[in-house]
Amino acid sequence: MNRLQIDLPGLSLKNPIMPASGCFGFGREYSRFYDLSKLGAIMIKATTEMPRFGNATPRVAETPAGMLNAIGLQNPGLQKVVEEELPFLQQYDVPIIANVAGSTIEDYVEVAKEISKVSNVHALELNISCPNVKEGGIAFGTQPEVAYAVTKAVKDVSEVPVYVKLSPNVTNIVEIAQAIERAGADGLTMINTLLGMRLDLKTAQPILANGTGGLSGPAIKPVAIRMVYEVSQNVNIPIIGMGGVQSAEDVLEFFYAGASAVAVGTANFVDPYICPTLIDDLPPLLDKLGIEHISECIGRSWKK
Amino acid sequence: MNRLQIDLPGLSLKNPIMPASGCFGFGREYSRFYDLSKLGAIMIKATTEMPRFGNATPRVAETPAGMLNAIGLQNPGLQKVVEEELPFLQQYDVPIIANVAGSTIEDYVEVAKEISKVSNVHALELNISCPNVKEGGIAFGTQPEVAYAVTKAVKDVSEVPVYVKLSPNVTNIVEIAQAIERAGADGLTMINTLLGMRLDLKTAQPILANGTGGLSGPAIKPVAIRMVYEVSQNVNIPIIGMGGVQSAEDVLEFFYAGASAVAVGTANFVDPYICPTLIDDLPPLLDKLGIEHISECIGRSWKK
Amino acid sequence: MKKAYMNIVSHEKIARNIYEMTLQGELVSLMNHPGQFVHIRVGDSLDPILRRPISIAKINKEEQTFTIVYRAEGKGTLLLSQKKIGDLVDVLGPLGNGFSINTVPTGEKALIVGGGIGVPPLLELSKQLNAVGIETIHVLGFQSKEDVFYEQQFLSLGDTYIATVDGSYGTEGFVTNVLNDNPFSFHTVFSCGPTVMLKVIEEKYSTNYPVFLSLEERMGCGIGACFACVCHRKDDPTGFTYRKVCTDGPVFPAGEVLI
Amino acid sequence: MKKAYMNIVSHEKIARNIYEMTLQGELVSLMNHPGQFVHIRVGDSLDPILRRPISIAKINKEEQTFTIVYRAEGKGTLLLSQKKIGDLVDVLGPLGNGFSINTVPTGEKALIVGGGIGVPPLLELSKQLNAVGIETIHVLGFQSKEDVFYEQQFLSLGDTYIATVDGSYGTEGFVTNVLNDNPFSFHTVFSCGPTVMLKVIEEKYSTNYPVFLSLEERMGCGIGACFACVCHRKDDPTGFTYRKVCTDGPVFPAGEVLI
Ligand SMILES: Cc1cc2nc3c(=O)[nH]c(=O)nc-3n(C[C@H](O)[C@H](O)[C@H](O)COP(=O)(O)OP(=O)(O)OC[C@H]3O[C@@H](n4cnc5c(N)ncnc54)[C@H](O)[C@@H]3O)c2cc1C
Ligand SMILES: Cc1cc2nc3c(=O)[nH]c(=O)nc-3n(C[C@H](O)[C@H](O)[C@H](O)COP(=O)(O)OP(=O)(O)OC[C@H]3O[C@@H](n4cnc5c(N)ncnc54)[C@H](O)[C@@H]3O)c2cc1C
Ligand SMILES: Cc1cc2nc3c(=O)[nH]c(=O)nc-3n(C[C@H](O)[C@H](O)[C@H](O)COP(=O)(O)O)c2cc1C
Ligand SMILES: Cc1cc2nc3c(=O)[nH]c(=O)nc-3n(C[C@H](O)[C@H](O)[C@H](O)COP(=O)(O)O)c2cc1C
Ligand code: FES
Ligand code: FES
Repeated sequence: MNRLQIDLPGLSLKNPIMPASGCFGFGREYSRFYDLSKLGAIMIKATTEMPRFGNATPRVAETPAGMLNAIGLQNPGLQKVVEEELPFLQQYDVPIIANVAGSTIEDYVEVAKEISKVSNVHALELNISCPNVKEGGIAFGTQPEVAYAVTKAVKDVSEVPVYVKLSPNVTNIVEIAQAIERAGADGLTMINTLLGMRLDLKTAQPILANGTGGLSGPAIKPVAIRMVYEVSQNVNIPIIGMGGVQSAEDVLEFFYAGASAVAVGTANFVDPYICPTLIDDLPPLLDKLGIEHISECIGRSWKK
Repeated sequence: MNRLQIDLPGLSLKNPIMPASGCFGFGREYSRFYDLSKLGAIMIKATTEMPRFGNATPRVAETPAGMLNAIGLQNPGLQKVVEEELPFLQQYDVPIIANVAGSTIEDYVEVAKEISKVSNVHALELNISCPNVKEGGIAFGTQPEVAYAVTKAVKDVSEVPVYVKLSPNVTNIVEIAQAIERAGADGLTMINTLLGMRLDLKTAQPILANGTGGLSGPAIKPVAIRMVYEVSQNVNIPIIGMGGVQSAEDVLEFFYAGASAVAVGTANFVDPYICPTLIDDLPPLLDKLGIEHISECIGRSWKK
Repeated sequence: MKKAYMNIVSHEKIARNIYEMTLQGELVSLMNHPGQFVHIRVGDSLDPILRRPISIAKINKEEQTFTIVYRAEGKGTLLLSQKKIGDLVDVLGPLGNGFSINTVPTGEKALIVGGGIGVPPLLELSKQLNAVGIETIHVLGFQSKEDVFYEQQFLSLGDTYIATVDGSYGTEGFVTNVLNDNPFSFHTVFSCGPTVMLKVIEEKYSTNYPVFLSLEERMGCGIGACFACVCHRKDDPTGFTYRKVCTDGPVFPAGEVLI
Repeated sequence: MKKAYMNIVSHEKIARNIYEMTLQGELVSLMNHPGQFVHIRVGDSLDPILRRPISIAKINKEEQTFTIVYRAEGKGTLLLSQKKIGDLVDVLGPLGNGFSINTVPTGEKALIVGGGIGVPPLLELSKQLNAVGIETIHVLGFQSKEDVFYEQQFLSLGDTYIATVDGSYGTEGFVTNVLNDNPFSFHTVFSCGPTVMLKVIEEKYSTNYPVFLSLEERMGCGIGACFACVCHRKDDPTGFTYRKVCTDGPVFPAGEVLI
């Protein structure tokens, strides 16, 4: 028995650890550090229909126990991702979750339709929560009706299960999660970054050229845990949790809250080996806690 | 000229530094460390009509660069605050901002009416953003109409200017701030804590007895700065900024974002002398940056 | 009560995961009562951010030193355990009320019951009691042989009984096993340790003896301002009266607060 | 490219706020090109969380050491400056492309222009150029006399001119003052320093000489995965083609990217 095996819609995960979208590019760079087949899955960088340059630099700033980013969905565009990036990843025995973004519902539909046809793409992650683009992104993720509409439109065309990535910058995340569930989503991924800002002491201007950016890293973990805890008790679709994970203990905390798998973002920048390290650290931690299979941890904080 | 002097509705502040509500009790404890007359003002612990015990313990948990609290508005009640706590503070030359809380609009009105009559209470701070109580609190601060109603009701009875404390747990903080401004508020204070949670590795249960708690400390500063930046450009009433302040540089960052004064919460627990230290550190920092008067810094990130 | 950077003059491991650290500085002149604690900042970084409450285990006025004993387990205490002699530590204290040694009439005996990391403050207590001529009996519980510390120091002050849960040293079981097996005679009971232990001590002795218990609670400020550490009064278990562990305690007479 | 804990074998202040640190470990076997950098974790804490990119200033294969020179100014570099000999440092590297010394034909001269904290990588560059018989001229700019470092080391490799903004040492003004006053002859230009300086160098020389510039950009991963450090290509200033400073750079031939 593989005590880390988790099965989710479209995804047979040999372990529940995967790099989060935007923090792992399309895998090439990290493949120089370790064998990507070790990973449970890979969430690739957001893909839009057309190539995008993203925002001006500086695009990152440091904050206490966290960082701000305003990359702005830079990516080579659908065609190049399908023709160059995904084929590169074929050599690894690892399911790909394609992060899909756009400025209009049509954009999402277009990308979803094409990218879901690629054989190693086992699921989509609809990015309706990017705080760093002027159009689309977060605007789709903060209103239940809009979130419903884009999810439904994508579900209609996708050849693989659809996960929707939630924004934490909302008053009532349960309401949005439920709308997305009603629209037919197969799962949720959460959380994307919190909107934040840093100003330079000397110039008084924002450090990020974009002004605001998305806050990630350990600083946001308590917010992520709270949201996974709330949402998991109010939907019947699985959740891939993320936000500040950097240790096997953090992984279990997300499981306890109600996640069925965990994505790792910022921690990849701190330690390029973090994902395989977490995978290796989990079994001894389960031993220490007397847990047979990691799936027993899902929702343990609220399950009777 | 006092280069730290700031004048706000009801408040003539000899400097813009004040302890945040709930992090300084009613001043007695810190008066053993330094002369409270040094402070710009004091925001006292939330006061409700009746005494409250608050939540079960544990009420605090630590998080990366921050902490969670779920005190639950414990306080001795209006009568005792008026008869025992505020008189104690009379001996100091410092304006008091009374933090007012309740479960119904009537509660707020009742407390506001009475407490605003006390001579050293120079302003009220309406706490419509406490995440740690079942009724009232945050529920008033997440919907523009409700925030409007409670603000208006309190404005009608208060003998001193009314500041309203905003919750960061909302999709659109500008909308709420504007509703509060329309209701006649004299100023805003922001931000209260972000809703968060921590789970225990061994038991899988929340560390806080209350389950969730409010996240404060440096971890939330980027979120606070972003919100002050957004709100200050869209209202015409002054803002007292807070969230993770722990250095004179942080104070200026809040000013640049648009605050006219700054409150210090969690940092009091780290260093009981933090407020006088910040007050002493500001003039040399202004010198270093070539700034004559701290008021020049207000909104410098966005003012032309 | 003050905040000061104090100098580490000794620091060693004295049992499994248990460290003893001695700090020097003027702050010691304010330290008087056994059972008081200090609130320690383990580093300058924002992570961890909160101070750690640790009891005063020994006070040496002449050398201006005091000693703490702590278990290195979580993030903060693990960082503390890495500090070296000569390093400075940010200490806020002394905090809390401490044990009152005057409650034991001259010529009477005191029973001192400690469990695990609750043992350290009882050493200074025992010393001060003995210094005013009060005999002390010590019953100390630990998990296992590797966890036992300060046995010799207590022995030099009075009869000392050790219990270990796994029986690898002393009596097998809990401090209650020792207490049930031995017909000690004493006037007052002082105890510090896990809450379950304190409850048992309270039940067992509080009807017939004065009993003083030192409680633990998660803290914010440590000085009475944040309301993190409150507990209900026993005579008002659901009301709004309260006691703060950090300032009204950590030591309470049995029956005062709900534990 | 690897991640390793390396041992500090020397660490000293060599100018105002400027520290030189030498680290030892196997990672050095991978270091070859001047202008490459390492990504350093200044501590184990989550604050600060990101690594700091710092250029390799000297490589010593025999002793398995390499040297960095950095300005202690912000949170991370100040923490780094507190490290002691014998401490371990978490180093990721070597990263980036580095300067290519093959671009200078044998017998030709290279002009090396550095500003402030851009000076360190140019030392290893100059060494490697001289090692293959290429003469180097060094023009180095600093704020003030107290900020000057490595003058002797560059002097031992070739003619070295210093400019200080306040005129307290060498030529008053910027490196351009030196460059305008002296009719140097050379084949290729290498430069590292503040962006304004790089722009001037590019404008002044890129039409007539091969020019290589080392850029700085705020980084996340340092290895090409996060898209934090991209810049536009000069031939597509508003399009979506790009170069990453961390992997395509930090060294670019003048004209390749928009600076
Ligand atoms: C009055 C008092 C006296 C104490 N005296 C001692 C002593 O002499 N020796 C000793 O080893 N321990 C003592 N403790 C317990 C000690 O404070 C905790 O073990 C310590 O704070 C844990 O910190 P950490 O960094 O290991 O754990 P972490 O898990 O990193 O702690 C996270 C947070 O929880 C708090 N916390 C965790 N456990 C406890 C606890 N049991 N009690 C209070 N807060 C806790 C921490 O202070 C911190 O804020 C005392 C506690 C109190 C209240
Ligand atoms: C390829 C490269 C090589 C470098 N080589 C050197 C060198 O040899 N010596 C040296 O002193 N400096 C060098 N720098 C600059 C150095 O990285 C920054 O000075 C340093 O990161 C600042 O960190 P801090 O802790 O002092 O500042 P903080 O203000 O704490 O930094 C906050 C964040 O901003 C980033 N940051 C701040 N300033 C810069 C900057 N100028 N460039 C990139 N990131 C920055 C930090 O890395 C960190 O993520 C180099 C930068 C790059 C990109
Ligand atoms: C540099 C950077 C780029 C990101 N890009 C994307 C993206 O393209 N699409 C997306 O859905 N999320 C993106 N994210 C958000 C992460 O996937 C993740 O949700 C967030 O960072 C929280 O996890 P962490 O705290 O582990 O980083 C990005 C985050 C970072 C730090
Ligand atoms: C222990 C604690 C108790 C608090 N109690 C109150 C309160 O009673 N009323 C209130 O408006 N805010 C309360 N707050 C919120 C603070 O006033 C402040 O808005 C918040 O902590 C952010 O500032 P900081 O990061 O500097 O702590 C409390 C915060 C803490 C940490
Ligand atoms: S810890 Fe703050 S009141 Fe006791
Ligand atoms: S720093 Fe991440 S791509 Fe260059």
